[in-house]
Amino acid sequence: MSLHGVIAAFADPEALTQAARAMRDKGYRRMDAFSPFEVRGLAQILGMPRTRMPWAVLAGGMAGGLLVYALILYSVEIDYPVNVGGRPLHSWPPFTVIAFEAAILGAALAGFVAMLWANGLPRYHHPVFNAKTFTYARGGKFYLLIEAADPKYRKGLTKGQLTRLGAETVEEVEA
Amino acid sequence: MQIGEGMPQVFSSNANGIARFVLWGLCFFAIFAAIGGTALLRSGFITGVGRPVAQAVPFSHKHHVGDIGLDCRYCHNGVETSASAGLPATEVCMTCHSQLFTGADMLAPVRASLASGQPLQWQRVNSVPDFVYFNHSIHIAKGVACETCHGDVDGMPLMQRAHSLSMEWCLGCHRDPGPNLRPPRDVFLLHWKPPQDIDEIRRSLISVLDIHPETMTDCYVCHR
Amino acid sequence: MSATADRKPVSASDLAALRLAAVGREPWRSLDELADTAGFRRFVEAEFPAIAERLPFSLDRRSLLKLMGASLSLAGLTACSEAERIVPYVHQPENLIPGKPRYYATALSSDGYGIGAVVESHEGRPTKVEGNPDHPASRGATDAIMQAAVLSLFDPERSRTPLRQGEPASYGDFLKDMAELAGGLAASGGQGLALLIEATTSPTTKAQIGSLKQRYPKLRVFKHDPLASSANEQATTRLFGRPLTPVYHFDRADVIVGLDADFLGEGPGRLAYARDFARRRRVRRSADTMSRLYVVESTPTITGAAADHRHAVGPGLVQGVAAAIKAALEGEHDATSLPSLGMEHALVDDLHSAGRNALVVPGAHQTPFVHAVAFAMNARLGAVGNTLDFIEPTDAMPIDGDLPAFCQAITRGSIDSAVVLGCNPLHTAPSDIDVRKAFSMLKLLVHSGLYRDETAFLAQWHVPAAHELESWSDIRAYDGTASIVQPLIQPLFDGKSMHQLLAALGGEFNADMQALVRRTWAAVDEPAWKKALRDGVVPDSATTAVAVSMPPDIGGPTRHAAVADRLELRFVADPWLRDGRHANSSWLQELPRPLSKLIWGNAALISPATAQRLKLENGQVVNLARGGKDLDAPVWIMPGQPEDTVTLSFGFGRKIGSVAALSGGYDAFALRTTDAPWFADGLVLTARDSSARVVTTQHHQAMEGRAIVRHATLDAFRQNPHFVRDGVPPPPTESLYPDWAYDQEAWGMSVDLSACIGCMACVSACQAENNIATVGPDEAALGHEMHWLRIDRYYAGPVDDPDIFFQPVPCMHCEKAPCEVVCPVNATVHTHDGLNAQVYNRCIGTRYCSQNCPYKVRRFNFLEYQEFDKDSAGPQQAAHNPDVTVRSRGVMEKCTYCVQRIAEKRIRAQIENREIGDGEVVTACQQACPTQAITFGDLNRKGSGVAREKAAPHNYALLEELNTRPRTTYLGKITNPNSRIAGKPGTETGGNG
Amino acid sequence: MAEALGARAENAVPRAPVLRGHHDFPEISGRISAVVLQGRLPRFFWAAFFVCFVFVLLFLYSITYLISVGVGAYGINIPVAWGTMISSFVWWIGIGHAGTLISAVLLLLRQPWRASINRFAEAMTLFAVAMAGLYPILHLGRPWFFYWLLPLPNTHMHWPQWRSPLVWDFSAIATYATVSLLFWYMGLLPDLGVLRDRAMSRAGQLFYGILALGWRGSAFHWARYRTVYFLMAALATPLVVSVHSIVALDFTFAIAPGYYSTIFPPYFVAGALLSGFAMVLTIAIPLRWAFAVEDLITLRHMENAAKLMIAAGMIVVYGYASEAFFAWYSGQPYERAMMAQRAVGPYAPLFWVMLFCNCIVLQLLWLRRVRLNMPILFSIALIINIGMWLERYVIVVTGPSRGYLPSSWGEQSLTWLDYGILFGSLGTFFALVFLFIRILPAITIFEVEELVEEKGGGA
Repeated sequence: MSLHGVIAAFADPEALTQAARAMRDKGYRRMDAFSPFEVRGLAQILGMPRTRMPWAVLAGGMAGGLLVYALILYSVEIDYPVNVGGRPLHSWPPFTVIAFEAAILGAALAGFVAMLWANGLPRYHHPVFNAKTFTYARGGKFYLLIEAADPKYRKGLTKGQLTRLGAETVEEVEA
Repeated sequence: MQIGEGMPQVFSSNANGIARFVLWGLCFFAIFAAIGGTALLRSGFITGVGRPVAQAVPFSHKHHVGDIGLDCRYCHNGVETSASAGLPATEVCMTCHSQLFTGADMLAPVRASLASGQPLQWQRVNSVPDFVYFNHSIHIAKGVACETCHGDVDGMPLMQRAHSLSMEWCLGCHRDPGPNLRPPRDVFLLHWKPPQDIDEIRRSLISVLDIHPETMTDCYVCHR
Repeated sequence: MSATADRKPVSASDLAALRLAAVGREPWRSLDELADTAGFRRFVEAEFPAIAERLPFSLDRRSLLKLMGASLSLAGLTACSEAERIVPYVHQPENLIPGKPRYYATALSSDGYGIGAVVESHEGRPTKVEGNPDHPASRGATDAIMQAAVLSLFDPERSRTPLRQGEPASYGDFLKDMAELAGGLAASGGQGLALLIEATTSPTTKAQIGSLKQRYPKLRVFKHDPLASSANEQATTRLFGRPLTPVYHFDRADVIVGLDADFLGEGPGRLAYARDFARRRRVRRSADTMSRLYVVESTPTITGAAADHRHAVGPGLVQGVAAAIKAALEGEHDATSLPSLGMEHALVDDLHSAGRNALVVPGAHQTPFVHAVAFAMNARLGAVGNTLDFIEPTDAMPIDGDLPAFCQAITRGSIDSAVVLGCNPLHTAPSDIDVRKAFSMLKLLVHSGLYRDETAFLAQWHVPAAHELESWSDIRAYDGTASIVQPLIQPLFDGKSMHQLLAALGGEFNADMQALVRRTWAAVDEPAWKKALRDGVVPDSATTAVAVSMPPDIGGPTRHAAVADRLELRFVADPWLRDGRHANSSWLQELPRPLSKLIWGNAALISPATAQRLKLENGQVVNLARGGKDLDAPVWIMPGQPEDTVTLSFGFGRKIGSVAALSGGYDAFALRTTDAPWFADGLVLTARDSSARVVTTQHHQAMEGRAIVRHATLDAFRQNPHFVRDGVPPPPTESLYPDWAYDQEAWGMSVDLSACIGCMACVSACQAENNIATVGPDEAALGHEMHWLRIDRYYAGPVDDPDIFFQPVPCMHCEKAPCEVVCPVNATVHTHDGLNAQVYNRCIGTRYCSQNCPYKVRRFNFLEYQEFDKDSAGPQQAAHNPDVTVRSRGVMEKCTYCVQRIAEKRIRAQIENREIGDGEVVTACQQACPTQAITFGDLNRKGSGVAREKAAPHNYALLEELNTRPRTTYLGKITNPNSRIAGKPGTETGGNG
Repeated sequence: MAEALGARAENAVPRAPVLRGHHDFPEISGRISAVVLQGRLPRFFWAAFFVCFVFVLLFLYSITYLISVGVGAYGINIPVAWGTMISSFVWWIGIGHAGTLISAVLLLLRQPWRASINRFAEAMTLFAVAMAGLYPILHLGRPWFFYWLLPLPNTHMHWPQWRSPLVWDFSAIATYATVSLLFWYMGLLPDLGVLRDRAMSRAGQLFYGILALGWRGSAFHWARYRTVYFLMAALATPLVVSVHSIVALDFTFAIAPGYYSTIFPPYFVAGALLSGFAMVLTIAIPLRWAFAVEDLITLRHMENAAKLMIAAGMIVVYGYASEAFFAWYSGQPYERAMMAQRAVGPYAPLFWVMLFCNCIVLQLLWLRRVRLNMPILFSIALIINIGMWLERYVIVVTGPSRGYLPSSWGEQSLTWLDYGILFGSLGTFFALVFLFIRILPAITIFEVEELVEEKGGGA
């Protein structure tokens, strides 16, 4: 029965933010925080690099649009060129309409998938759920988790530091 | 601790693995289904290519064409003049079989047909939908050989489809007829060996026979 | 069609060549060759089990099935199905190649007169009737009724078996009875026996009756033709001492006056007359001349619509008007008592200046006096012998009287057994003679007809008659030219021809149809006989004109006292159903009437003013009473109808046959009396507060000021040949899109609105050629009718005396087709030769194309209007054209320029490695058109017919400002009114809606 | 006068807050999830659902009848080959737009009041788009071939005809449906986590747990989540505009009088918002009352929706005006005649009723007391829903019925099937809404909590 880390519950976002900042100043790196809604800036404090999600979305959009436009071009120019209403084979104005829709679709799908991928979801079983005090669903509680794998992690010491930072409860989390 | 009182560890530790497996599985299944479906449409299961069709009279093109060497037109006499190549009337069969194999059991239906006047019933092998108007005479006239579409019938004990006869397949030739052309005098030959200068010949055929591929993909060429 | 016939390209203008192309070279052999007996029958039987099951009697089933085509020829009837059966012949007939149609010349009967036809046959299955270019009454044209012949041939409701007292019996039994009868009669010399025949000009019938009369001296022969009029016979007998028939030459006439004469729409010569008339109305250059037509008529007709001056008067007033014109012509000015047109003098001057090139035409149903006046005027002008000839009547039969006489004879007891051939007196008799009572007094009544009609129900013996496409016969045209009627197939339901029955009556049983006819023409040797069969006419059989001298006294008008506050009554025959004999033909029921555009029923036509006065509106039911008889009819307000005149049409109100039962309308015979067969007065109209459904295909009659039918007078055209460009937005010259190159053929069509008389033959031909479904009255009322080609009819000017315009509207085949761009599945696209192709099997039915078609020429299969699975489609699918796909439910369709004909000619041309000749491709509408208003061909070919037409100065495209670049264009309508007569369109152009 | 009333109204009613009363987080998540988990539903909930279900059955019957008989069973004909299928299609698409606008555009504009209504607005969008997506298929003559609009690797060389607005439609609607679904599901993730943890049964835990994908509210997740959520909103905004513009192009692209009008795209979008917000109110007003959540879905929401309605509505009114003006100004006899016929022709009654609903009744929303009076607001919303359906129908039929050639002028008359499918789809729509309310949290828990947090526990 190995140890995943210790989790501390705080009363409100501000407390959590301060605790997180403090622990980071103490040199802890492998931390995570949990809240019923986004606590602005918390991720940065915990040392999250600037997210690359926008690039994924952009790439998805480009891919969608270009692929579909290419498909259209192939169909009307190469595979089955046919005189439709005396219009030119390459009638770009209508084609761009469809390409635009495809771009949006590609971007949205890419964004969604990238978000799950980067967040490692779905992850149905996670150690944090083992914490008795982790009642995320109840709302109103804000948690800070220090992983046992953190080099600076010392069982008693870390728990003490969290308590001093005003944690309502501090609990060890089994892996 | 009872359900609903926190304790959010709902799933066992192998749930993650299962989830991953299911997700990847779905992706691969989708891809496989797409590729498989595309292939299936063109396979013999759908097109019936290479599947001999049972007939009331097990007529063998292998025997009559391959061994004896009958000309296609002996039986399919409309092929040069009409849209339909035509099937031989019973009396055509009997021109020979009144002398040969007169007692053969497999020919009983033929004799019966002649006697009773009830026509023979064949299962159609090379059929196209009824909204497709195929004309044999023009193909013959423009140097498209029998074997180009019907294959090596002299090797078929029972008639079978040599090609899918799908629109895709038809258009393949209608867009670029060149590779399937031969001098019209040779269209009834089987296993025809192209001469050395075949490309030259085909180029000249296109102009001599006044073939305009750009007009051969018009809808009404086949659909009216 | 034999290959030899088509080695050389055929030109439509070259009639002889076209005949060769159409009729084929191989001489006619025998019936067996055509519908080859055993083998053919069996293989079709094997091919169409479903049809076999549908037929009640095995006997009929055989005879039907023998005629169905091979599976190949029926391709297109079904959707694709796996493992179809194919069935070869047992004995393949010589010179019959499965998949190649063949053409045979024959003649179809129109009120007893012959119109030459060439019938297309697929493996012995007649599918399409075309006109015979060599036949004087056809000249290559057909009318709607001829087109429908193939449909009635395969009508499953035709009488299928002889009936004795209404019970199925065999023809053998019938012959036994006849034998007994004949025995008895031979002794009594035909005492008490009478024949009642329908209108016919058959020399064979004449001969047979002759011989019968020798055999039975006391035999009496009567004729019943509900649509005939004795006026001409009376008039000519009075004037010339013997009955003569006038034959007109409109191609020679400069000025024509019609006295209630619908010579373009009625009568055995109408197709030829229309051709001649139109020839003088074709204007291409300012130098061209035109004939002028004055029409005085008592109900709107297509002749009136074609007139330069039209004047509507009550039918009873026509003879007064005629007298007035005659008086003016003869310079009597004391004719003040006579009604005035306000234009006699201009008219008369016109007549005088035309001299022997003038022509006055009396209406067949008008009084003998009108005929006499007309003939007298022609004689005075010297027209007789030029624009008008008299010939011996071609329908002369050795007859002893008409239906009333027949009935009197019965009631007097001098007739106890009668044979009724063809006609159906119980339905078509005037209401003042009780035919039922008379007939039920008969000991023996034998009836022969296509259907088990009213008379058949009363008869002791009913024998199914052979359809004219099934029988051998002969028939004379309006000018006396004889044609041999030859069968296209063996009788489907074992029907017997009139000749066979007459022969049986004469004790000659089981006579061969062909032999009976051949006997009449024994004088003709075998080669000539074969030639006559192939050509469809017997050479030099036309009756020659006789010289006549006009007596000074032509007698006076029959008294006509107009009764105040009473209405005049005018009868007409329905243009398609005639006296009701075609009532079971869905094609004809659903074919819009030329002027009223009514379908699936008739209505009582009244003028707008009368309607206003009597506060009547369309569809309102009124009760019409006269002489103790009355009927209820829905009212239809008809612009151009004379005041206080109600027009009723025959042909409806029959419920015999499931198709006829669908139709609405009334039976006008209920008001007809012997003394007033065609018009009468003293009609009492009382409005009912109910209304009935009247189905029409056109709801708006005005052009709304849009330049749709562009028209001008001849003078205006001479001043400005480009009048079609006046007062209309100029057509756009450039397009946003680069033009596509059409470097090979570029198919196009031109329609001459001056020539179009709105006779609807083209629409019917289109329906027959393209397997167009009929939808029935309920669907049609919803606006679901399917005709690919429609004829729009517009009124302009005063509503009581409007100008009437016809405009045939097929698909325009726009080069910048709006329909194509909006189709999401490429179901309608352009071909290299500029056709706007419609691919049925690709259509998913979004109907966007129709929404986006400015001409609304697209038609949609809202429901499954015809069974396209050949195993359940039933016998009528035999009338289908195997070269055209039968469309399923949910699919859009439209005019394709008869693409199957283009493809067929194209393939033949390519096999022969040549260009398609000009006029080689003939569309169905073009081929049927009596006035050759439609020209079709290759626009890229220098000097092609269509290119010449489109080069005319008054060529314009419909809605050209939309820049759809239509391939179908129109020649503006040019009329030739007399400038001295006011109230006619002057120089204004464009659609003066 | 109206101003005076408005002024007095100002004094009478203070500006309604976004949330009323004091809230804390457990209370909110508890109340919202209770509806789903304990099935704390008003008494007549299931009765209402049953009524809707009857209409679902009608829908199914109508569709079966249609497929077996053919589209001839509609009132359509030549010349008017389009009918209620198209007008209802446009109407449903329009309704969908409000949801996307609330969730996406207001999100971008940082409008806090959206929080408590965006969830069911998005759901409404989904169901409306689902209904809309059915119509073009039911409209086809051969519905079983609808997939021919897709570029599939077939053997009969079938490609979509990319120039056709119907193909644009197809792509637009498919995209719109997918994006809306993703956006909605993303919004649901955190709340699904809540439900998972509050679920009372194992089944509930598994159901919501599987859907929640193991969401645990990690700060890192929140950061990426928020970024993508905003980006999706940014994508959805041009999408929603493009979708209805393309629907409008179905008409604008055509050459028929009454269709060929370049004002359509913008005014269709405005019309979409109008009908969309009308439908939001039609659902929200009963909902907040039935579930006693007036303190979460407050008068403020209702009033803002009403304000947006009048804004969009006035654009629509302008659209009508300019359409008529340009018909006259173009000098085209066809356009002019069509316009005249619209006002006096056979379809004139519909036209005038439409104007009454969308132009006259709309003006009431200028009055604040009307905006704050729920019964009146509700009935106005209903009237405008009807008016907007009529608008689409009038556009669809009057053009073709008065085309270029008077010989082909004609009208269509509706059959039972037209009504059957229209009301059937309405019933299906509301049935889906009911199911949604029963199964998923109709109010976004985490955003409301965020709101509470920002407002420091509400007003």
